[in-house]
Amino acid sequence: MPKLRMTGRGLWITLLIVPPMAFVALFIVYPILLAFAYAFFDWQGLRRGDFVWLENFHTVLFVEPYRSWTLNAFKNNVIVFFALMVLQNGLGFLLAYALWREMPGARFHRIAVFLPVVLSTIIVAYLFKLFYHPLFGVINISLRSIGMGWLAQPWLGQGNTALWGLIAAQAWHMVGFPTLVFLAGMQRIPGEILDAVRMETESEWVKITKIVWPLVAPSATIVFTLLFVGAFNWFELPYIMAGLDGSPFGSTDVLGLYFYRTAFGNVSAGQQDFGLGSALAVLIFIFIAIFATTLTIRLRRREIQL
Amino acid sequence: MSTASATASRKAMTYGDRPGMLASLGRDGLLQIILIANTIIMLAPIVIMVFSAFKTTPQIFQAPFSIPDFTQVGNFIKIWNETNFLRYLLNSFFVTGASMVLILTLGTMAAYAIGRYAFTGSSFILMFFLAGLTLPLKLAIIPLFMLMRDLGILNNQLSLIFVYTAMGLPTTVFIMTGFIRSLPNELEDAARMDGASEARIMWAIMLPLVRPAMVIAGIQNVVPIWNDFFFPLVFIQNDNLKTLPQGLTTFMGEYTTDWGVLFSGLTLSAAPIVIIYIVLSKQFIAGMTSGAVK
Amino acid sequence: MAQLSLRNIRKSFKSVQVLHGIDLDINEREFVVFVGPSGCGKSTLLRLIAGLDPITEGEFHLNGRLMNGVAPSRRGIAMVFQSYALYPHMDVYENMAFGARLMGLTPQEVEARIAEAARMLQLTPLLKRRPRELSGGQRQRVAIGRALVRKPDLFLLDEPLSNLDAALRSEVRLEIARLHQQLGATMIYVTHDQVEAMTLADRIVVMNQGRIEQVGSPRELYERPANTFVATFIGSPRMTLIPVTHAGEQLTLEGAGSVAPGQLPASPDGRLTLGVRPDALAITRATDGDEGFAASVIYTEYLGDNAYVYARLGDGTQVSVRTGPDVQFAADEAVTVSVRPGGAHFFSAEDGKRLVA
Amino acid sequence: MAQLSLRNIRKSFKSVQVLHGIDLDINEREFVVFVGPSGCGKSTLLRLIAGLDPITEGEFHLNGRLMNGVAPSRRGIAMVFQSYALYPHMDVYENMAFGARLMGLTPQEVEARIAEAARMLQLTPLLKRRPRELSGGQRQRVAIGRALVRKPDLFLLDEPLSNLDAALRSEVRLEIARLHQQLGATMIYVTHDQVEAMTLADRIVVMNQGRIEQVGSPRELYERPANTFVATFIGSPRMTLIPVTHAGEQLTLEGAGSVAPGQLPASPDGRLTLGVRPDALAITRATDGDEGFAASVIYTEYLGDNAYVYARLGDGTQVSVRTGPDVQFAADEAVTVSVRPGGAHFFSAEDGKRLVA
Amino acid sequence: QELSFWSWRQEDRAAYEQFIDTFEAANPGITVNFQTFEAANYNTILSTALAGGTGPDVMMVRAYGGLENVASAGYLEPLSTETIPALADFAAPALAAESVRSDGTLYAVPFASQTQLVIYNKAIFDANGIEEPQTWEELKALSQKLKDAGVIPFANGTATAWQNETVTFGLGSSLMGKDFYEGLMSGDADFTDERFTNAIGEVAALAADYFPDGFIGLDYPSAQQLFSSGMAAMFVGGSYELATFRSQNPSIELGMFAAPGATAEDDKLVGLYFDGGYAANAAGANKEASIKFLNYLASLEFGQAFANTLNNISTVPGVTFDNPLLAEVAELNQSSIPYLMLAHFRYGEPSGSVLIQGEMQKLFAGQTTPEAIGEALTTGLSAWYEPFKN
Ligand SMILES: Nc1ncnc2c1ncn2[C@@H]1O[C@H](COP(=O)(O)OP(=O)(O)OP(=O)(O)O)[C@@H](O)[C@H]1O
Ligand SMILES: Nc1ncnc2c1ncn2[C@@H]1O[C@H](COP(=O)(O)OP(=O)(O)OP(=O)(O)O)[C@@H](O)[C@H]1O
Ligand SMILES: [Mg+2]
Ligand SMILES: [Mg+2]
Repeated sequence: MPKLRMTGRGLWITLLIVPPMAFVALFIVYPILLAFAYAFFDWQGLRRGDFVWLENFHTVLFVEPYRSWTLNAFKNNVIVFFALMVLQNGLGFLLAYALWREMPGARFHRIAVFLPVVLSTIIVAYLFKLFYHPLFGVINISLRSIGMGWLAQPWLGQGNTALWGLIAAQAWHMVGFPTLVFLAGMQRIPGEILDAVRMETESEWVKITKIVWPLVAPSATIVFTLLFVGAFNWFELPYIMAGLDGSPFGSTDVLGLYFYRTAFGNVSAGQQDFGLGSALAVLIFIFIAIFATTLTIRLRRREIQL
Repeated sequence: MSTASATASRKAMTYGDRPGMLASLGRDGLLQIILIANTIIMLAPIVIMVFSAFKTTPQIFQAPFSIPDFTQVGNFIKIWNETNFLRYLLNSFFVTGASMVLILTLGTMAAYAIGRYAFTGSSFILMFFLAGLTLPLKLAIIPLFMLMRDLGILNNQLSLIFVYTAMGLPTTVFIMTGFIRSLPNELEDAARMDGASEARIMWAIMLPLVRPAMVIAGIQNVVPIWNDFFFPLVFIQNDNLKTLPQGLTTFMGEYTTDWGVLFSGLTLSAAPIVIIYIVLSKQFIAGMTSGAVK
Repeated sequence: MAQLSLRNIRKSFKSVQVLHGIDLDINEREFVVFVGPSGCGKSTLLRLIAGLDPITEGEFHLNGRLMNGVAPSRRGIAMVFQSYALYPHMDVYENMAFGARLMGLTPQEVEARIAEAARMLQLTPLLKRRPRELSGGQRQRVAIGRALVRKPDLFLLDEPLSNLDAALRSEVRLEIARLHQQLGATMIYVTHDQVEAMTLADRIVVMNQGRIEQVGSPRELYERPANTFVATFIGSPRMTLIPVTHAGEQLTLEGAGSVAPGQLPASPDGRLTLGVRPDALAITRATDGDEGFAASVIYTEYLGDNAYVYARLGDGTQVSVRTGPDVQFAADEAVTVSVRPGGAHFFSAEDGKRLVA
Repeated sequence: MAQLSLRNIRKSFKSVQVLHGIDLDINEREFVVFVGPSGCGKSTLLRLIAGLDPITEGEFHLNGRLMNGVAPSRRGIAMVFQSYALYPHMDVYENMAFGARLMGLTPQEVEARIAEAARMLQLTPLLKRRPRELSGGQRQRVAIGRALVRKPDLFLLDEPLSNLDAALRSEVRLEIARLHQQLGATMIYVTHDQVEAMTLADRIVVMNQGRIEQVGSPRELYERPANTFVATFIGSPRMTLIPVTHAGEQLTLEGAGSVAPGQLPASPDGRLTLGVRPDALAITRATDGDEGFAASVIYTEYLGDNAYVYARLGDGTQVSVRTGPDVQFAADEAVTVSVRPGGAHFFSAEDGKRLVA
Repeated sequence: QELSFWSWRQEDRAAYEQFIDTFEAANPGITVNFQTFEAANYNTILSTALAGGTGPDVMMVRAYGGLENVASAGYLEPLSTETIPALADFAAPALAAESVRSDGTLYAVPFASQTQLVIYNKAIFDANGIEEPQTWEELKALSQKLKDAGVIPFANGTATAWQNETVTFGLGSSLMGKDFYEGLMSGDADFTDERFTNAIGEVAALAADYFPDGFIGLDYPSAQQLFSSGMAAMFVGGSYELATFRSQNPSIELGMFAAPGATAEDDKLVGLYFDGGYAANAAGANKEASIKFLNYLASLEFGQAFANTLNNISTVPGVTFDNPLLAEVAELNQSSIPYLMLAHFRYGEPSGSVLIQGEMQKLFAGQTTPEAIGEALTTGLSAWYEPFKN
């Protein structure tokens, strides 16, 4: 490979690449590396103690109660990821498909589907909290009014419904994004290919699964990767809706909350421990980085086959 | 170029436009129902939020769906009187705007270099940005804080702009690299024959063509930046420099139990971006979906 | 094996009418080519036949069954698209198998049909490749193969060769002709290219602005074009049209002399349009008193086996004349252009309709 | 107004060598056409000349100045791309103005040049349209216009017509020829299409696999092809090559009889390749004792002004024979194919080089 | 000199501005810049600023374990009666709450105590002819009566985690009894003790019957709303709620009682704790002025103003409570045990608060038993609480 010449093309590429890299290096990588270093020290509250090698990692992974907290949060993240995959991306795909057909009113629907995306998480969180309100919530009121009061639940208070409540809110909030990305992908499919399929089948199902879906692979890459990273970094919505503790009893706890709570403490926990918090963050990062990279590479390969 | 998109959308239109067969009606009907249901689900919460902003808290609890008396603007007046709303709004515009300009500029620069030129280390650089996508920056708040202190931009909106820019770059580079890669080489060659410098090729020829990608990347970033209140909370203490979500969360902290005020605060903080979205929705969605341009 | 009848077919997109009443019958095993200038409605008509777009008005029967409203996949029709429209994510085998499987064939049958099609089209070694790994001609063959395995009664081909380079084009053209003979299926073929139309068609349908101008065998169209549109559209270089006045046996062109091409049709006001193809013209260096039109040479196109001389008549009309390959004229040289006996076509000066002598 | 000299130009992409030493001189005002099969390196060579890719080895002089390493925009060259490469976000005017402005012309001058080019190419009414609102032929003209306004010494055109339909193609071809005459600039034109090559070129460069096979005027190439590659590449339908043995005056084809086409070249082992173009063959219904090769008709292609009969010789070689439009042979009919005097080309059976009688 | 002063009490901003004006008037040359932060993020912000060396001169800090985080890293200025003489008269538990356990160093001037008890709506009690209950049975009976009358007996919800702790100890302290507390402290008892498990069992049973439908999904602000709007009769909460309810519904008439024990003879105990304190930055540039300001914050003048304006129980000795409600709280405080988890079990992970909150949520949802909770608390705390380690 030729060396990067500092003239002409080389200079120009350098000029393009250096400022953005500098930003990321200075404001993300450098502080994060410092913070990661915390993971190797023992902390007494805010005071940094001795260098303890991997002890913090050992603690969060293998010592109770941290071990079960870590597992619980991770398990919840996995649930969130797969649930959103179906609810957010799956629904997004379906909606994109419906919008793509340009039926009457499509323009209006298109604006509507994307509207929640521009709302802030705070708004969404508060709204859905109100919806899930056991007494005055829209959901329970509606259920009661159609005579299905026995279905009314304290949605956010039960271990088996709280996380799903949050997931639903998240899916509502963000479904517009995959929808439009998929829609953009679908509109790139050449009309003749669609005609070709129609010559061979009427089945909508075949068209979607065998043709449309494979052909929107580039959109899927963007959507999947961002969802993966987003799901494992999930913080804001559960934080506002369920609090830092992952209430009730950890059933909405996710890695983002857990690491934040561990590092910075919360009102009830009292203790804050940067060492453990950073160890968790490092582990989360490594996990996401490895999987996101693998995922992206695999998805990109799928694209390239087109 | 965009004839492709025109054809595609024309085909898409004729695609559904088949004669009155029962089956086809049923299927399109189903899709139409899904769309309408979805739209209701999408809009209802927003409508309820706006309605609630005009109600008192007991009214909200007793009749969450009812149409309020829109002249009852007490909640808004309270917010208006007790906060620096306009100032927060301007600050938010400034911070978000400046960050977006930087993100799109720098992000496009990096994506352009990675996507358009083959050079040693380009895939490493892409990985570098991808890694940035996955880092939990909240953890680094203390080093970041010290960094800002050393740069002398604590209590200065630059600190926010810089952090947001750095946070937005990875996604932007990720989304745009693929798009930029798919642009035809011949255009670049043509411009080169025309005597355009590399910079001008990028600026005058290639960038106008990646606008859809910029829209997608922009959306992906503008919303979290507009709504963020974590970093301002840490970096900004001067009330005159606060952003809207920060200012309002501080304010709403005092009204946790007054849902009416809360909702009017939420409505107010959502209003600017929602209005901008609706006004620009045509370009916005067109920009997004004309990703069809090949 | 398919017999089509189109009755007064009209098609509108929104308020724009694109087809203005098409009547056409196509027989079994016939190879019919639609030609016409861009935008005249060829593809639209083909898509109506395929069922991809709904017919606005009129009736389309296939083998006696009314087809309006029948789904494309149920018409027993296969279509080859201009851009081939291969599924980019499937290999050649899968591309061909896709439609066959959807017909409900057993896997063995699918396999057998693909093997047969692949052999016929020499695709066997390529079965595992993806479309992007194929050359244009190979893609074209895959597109045909995909249609073949469905064993349709009727093949529709929309400018299937227009994306190929010239060398490939004539090769694939031969292949299509051979295929038609082997399969004996009815084929409808859309093209811009007269060579394709002439060499492939049993009958050619010439369309213009949503109407059929003439239907006939290549020879009919070439030798007896129904009007000036068909006359100039078929044949390359195109027929020269010369507005002449008509006195006795003589046809006179203002300022360029006159010719007497034999028996003339009646024309009420003495005006007619004379049409002559390049091979029906002769060109000689101008000498005084020649019978023929005076012209000056523009330039000569050498094509190896013959050459075309382009010349301008006195009134500015440009004529093209076929000559032997060794004929050489200088630019601006004065020449005389004469019409070979039997080579003249006559059209009404008003509506361009053919006049019979 | 540009004079080019290429000396032993080689080009490699990574480890693959694509051009293997090209030597070529092009004179001022010349219209040179590069032809050759797909992938032979035509575009690559054009891009080296344009400066879009660096030359791996060898020297390229333009008007006596060494050009290796000079930026494309400083070579005084304009290029028209196969896909036109119009800037989709600019209107026609802007597309043309872009390069002109970059040359540092004053706004008035830019305006004047565009006005002139638009007039010449009949683009004046289209100046405010965007590329996607133009038809293929119009886009083509804009691409040329964009090159024109820069008033280059040298025009490079890479398959400029390959995206056009047949009707437009011949029209635009004429326009390009006219333009070359008007401008007097040197032009290098890449194409697959022999008709374009034959009709446009002052000289044709036939390339194959990164090497030049022959350089010469259309007539030279057609009449005296240097080898079998050039012989079959130029002319359509292609020249038939028949492997024959040689005894005295007679050329014999195993199992198909023999012909005596006149004076024969020396061939050491009595084997040579006989090449005959369709127009140099005559075909007659077979009667015993005919001089000529026995063949059976495959089929006949009617083209209006003449027809081509395709027939198979005894050894399976397929020949094409030009006949008048009215000749009709049934498929499988036995015929005799004979060579017209002076119509035979001879090539070495070993290396395919032309043998002179 | 300009002092910066940080607080998480956003709702008290106006009052503090007033106190500061008083201070500034008395101390010309010193200005105090009061800043408030969202309570939930206060920890993060304060830690970050202190670690970054740009912390405020004076700040509100949490008590107990929360204090230790900050103090043990050396960010806070140690205080003593020499620098702040008024501290000498403060109650010992108040000072202990603001000291580091290991060496007893005091770091902050305590500002308020909070009491966990039952607040009720007098009008509703009167309308239904109900008196403050003397026994647990009476409490259940009156709840039933309210329920029959169509009033929600208790407004509380437990979806917000920390409310579980409040409910548990606000209702259960008397059931647990002082003996249990002392046994726990001396190491003779742990949470598997029947006195504890029975108490939480009773609390859960009461909640199941008399808290709102779906209370496990009801968050804190909604619960407050239920009570202040008069839809519910009682609210288990802290004395800090009094001000809130009054501001939400100025016409509401409040009463309060300590939740009763099993029999009328049992002590009626409230849970008492100290909220937090005012501390000075050890690295502050204006330490002298900060100390001056702390002295003001420890003064009777401030304490009185604090009690009067903010309706909170100031820890400054000698403060009198004009507000009858506050006076009543002060009265009830005479018979109290410390708010257990906060005062003693927030010094390590997992903290007692986190455990009890999660476990009580499970209990309310019917997913665990009181005995299992006792077990879970004891083993959970044994991770760091020495007396349980065996
Ligand atoms: N979906 C549509 N909506 C509106 N107009 C249409 C549509 N499809 C085709 N047209 C118009 O109908 C006319 C005929 O189009 P068609 O595609 O059939 O032409 P064509 O003969 O196939 O031309 P070409 O040779 O360029 O393919 C054109 O004027 C075209 O603009
Ligand atoms: N950037 C490149 N990297 C590697 N190989 C290349 C590159 N560009 C061209 N080639 C190879 O060089 C050879 C010549 O390509 P070139 O494009 O010059 O062919 P061409 O004669 O223009 O063909 P066509 O008629 O199909 O345009 C081909 O084999 C091609 O695969
Ligand atoms: Mg068409
Ligand atoms: Mg090429």
